Amino acid sequence: MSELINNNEFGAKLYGEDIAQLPLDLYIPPEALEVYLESFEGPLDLLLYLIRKDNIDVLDIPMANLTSQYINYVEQMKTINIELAADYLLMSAMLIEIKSRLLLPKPENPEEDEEDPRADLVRKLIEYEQMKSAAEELNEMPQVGRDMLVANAYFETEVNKLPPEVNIDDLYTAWANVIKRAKQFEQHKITKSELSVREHMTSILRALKENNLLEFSSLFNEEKDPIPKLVVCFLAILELSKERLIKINQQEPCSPLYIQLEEA
Amino acid sequence: MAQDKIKQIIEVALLTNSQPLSIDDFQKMFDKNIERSTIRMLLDEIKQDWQNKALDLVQVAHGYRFQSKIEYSEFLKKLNPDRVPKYSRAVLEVLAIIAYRQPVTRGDIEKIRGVSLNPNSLKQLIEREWVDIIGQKEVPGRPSLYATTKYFLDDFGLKSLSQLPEFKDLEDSILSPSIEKDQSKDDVQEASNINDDG
Amino acid sequence: MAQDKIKQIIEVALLTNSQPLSIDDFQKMFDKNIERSTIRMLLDEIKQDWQNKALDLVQVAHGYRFQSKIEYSEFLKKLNPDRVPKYSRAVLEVLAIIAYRQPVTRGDIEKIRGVSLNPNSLKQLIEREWVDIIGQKEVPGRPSLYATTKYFLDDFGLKSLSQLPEFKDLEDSILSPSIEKDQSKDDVQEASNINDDG
Repeated sequence: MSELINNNEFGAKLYGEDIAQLPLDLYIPPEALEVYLESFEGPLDLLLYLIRKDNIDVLDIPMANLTSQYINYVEQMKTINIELAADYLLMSAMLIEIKSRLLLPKPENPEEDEEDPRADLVRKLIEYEQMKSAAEELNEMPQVGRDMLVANAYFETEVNKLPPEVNIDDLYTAWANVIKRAKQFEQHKITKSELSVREHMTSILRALKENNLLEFSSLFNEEKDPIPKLVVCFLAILELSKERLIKINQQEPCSPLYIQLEEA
Repeated sequence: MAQDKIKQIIEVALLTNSQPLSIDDFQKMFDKNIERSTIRMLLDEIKQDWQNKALDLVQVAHGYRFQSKIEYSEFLKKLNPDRVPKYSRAVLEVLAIIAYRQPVTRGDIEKIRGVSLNPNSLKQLIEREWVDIIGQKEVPGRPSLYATTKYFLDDFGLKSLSQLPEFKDLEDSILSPSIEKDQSKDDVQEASNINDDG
Repeated sequence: MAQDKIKQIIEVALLTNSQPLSIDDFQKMFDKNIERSTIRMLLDEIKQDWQNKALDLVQVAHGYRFQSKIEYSEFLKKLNPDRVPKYSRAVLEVLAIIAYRQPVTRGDIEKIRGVSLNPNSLKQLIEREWVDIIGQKEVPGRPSLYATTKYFLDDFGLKSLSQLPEFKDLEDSILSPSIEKDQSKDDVQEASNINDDG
């Protein structure tokens, strides 16, 4: 079963051990700390853990205590993984701000909860905690594909099943979706010219699959092919060799060039 | 047509279709010559007939379907061990936020989790067809709005979002037992109202 | 395990898989603790049990499967009168990636999509003869290289891959759908000249 199902109330594990079992002020070796922090989903998760570990009432957080514990963790983290630390640093700033505001003289009327600088943090913690437990509950719900399969007996017809129809627009849309999502990662520049090179790459590989060795010049038909096509074919050969898919050989200077598939 | 025959046709349709079938679908099979109430009654009978067998007839968002009882999952999994999807905590948290707070933007998700979002989490959910982009929020940058799909409901055996498990009482979760219950309820209410400033 | 239970597990596996299951598959489900002869006997029993029902247990080249009796097909067909099956979005995206980025390995596809690839997607495209393996990449693991076939071009009415809709106006269309179409023509012309590094 998944990690989430057997997880403890904090949802965090270190080397398969419950994190809650770590002694309070245990020195955590740096490599372990990274694993430790990676087992948290973020600063709110860590904060929740600290609150729960000390059995703190979230509506009455002792800010000084919590802030110093939290900052202590973040300090250690900074030395290991600054990227991971960014979100956590933001949280430290927020904790310090709350703490400093608490030190200011309190309003006359203690009934006014809105004035408590902790209120916003508490709301965030509560909301995150809700989502965290909702995620656990979702994971425990039976799911199609994991816990059950859907009846799917074969449907016999007299006619052969038609294969799915796809047209060029479907393909275009699918590609658009891929690009749209991939854009979040990196740019995939596909130009028309690259496509024709790729087409040639494929056809050269196909030809090599049939004949282990091809003469370089046999790939070019200078009489029939227009110059752009010859250029594209040449680029395809270069690209194939760059991607280490083919080898270009020559026995001796001025003898014919041969290309063959790269071998292990 | 004899009711027995109608019943058997409905049963075989359910057994051969992995997509859930609606009452409309069944009516189509009989050129609308069978009342919806008759179909419902026969579906109830089929459900009864299968009670002690290996499949359950269940109703989900898109209609009715047969599914294997959970007790068989350990065996069925072995047929296709690498087909069984498993999601990380991060992905499940994102799913929970989308399910309970939809429609949400990426920024909303990041705000609730307090940490920046790995785009891969969203991708996995979109890939599974559990989550979809349903539009853009008309704020600067026009961020995409994410929501759960009907397939999500189907796969979790739900008829509608209202069947999602309710949030646990805060008393069980974050508040220490010394706080009164009534107060915590108010806070839940309050908490869920405040989160929507983009 | 009681034989009744084994039989029920075999039955539920058959009911939930439209692909035929072999004796090997059944053995896998029970970690090879059940004799092939026992499985064969139970399959016979299941066949008997269903004799007067709507499904037949049949043996085909790759194993056993349940299929609806032919007399039901007139009704089943009405469920989707023009029962044109559809490829999932995942399959279409894999096809698009192979078309635009060929030759690619499975790893390349996964990298572009950011999620792991269900082997079934590739299988469907290979069975359709739109995609085939044209070699192995000489890196550790020697992954297969996939490319589109001539049938793919035929079925899509293309003379060559360069007739695929171009990425440039594709990107424009994502940004603003109102872009003019004529522009793409110029680009084709330009394209066959020189390749820039992607």
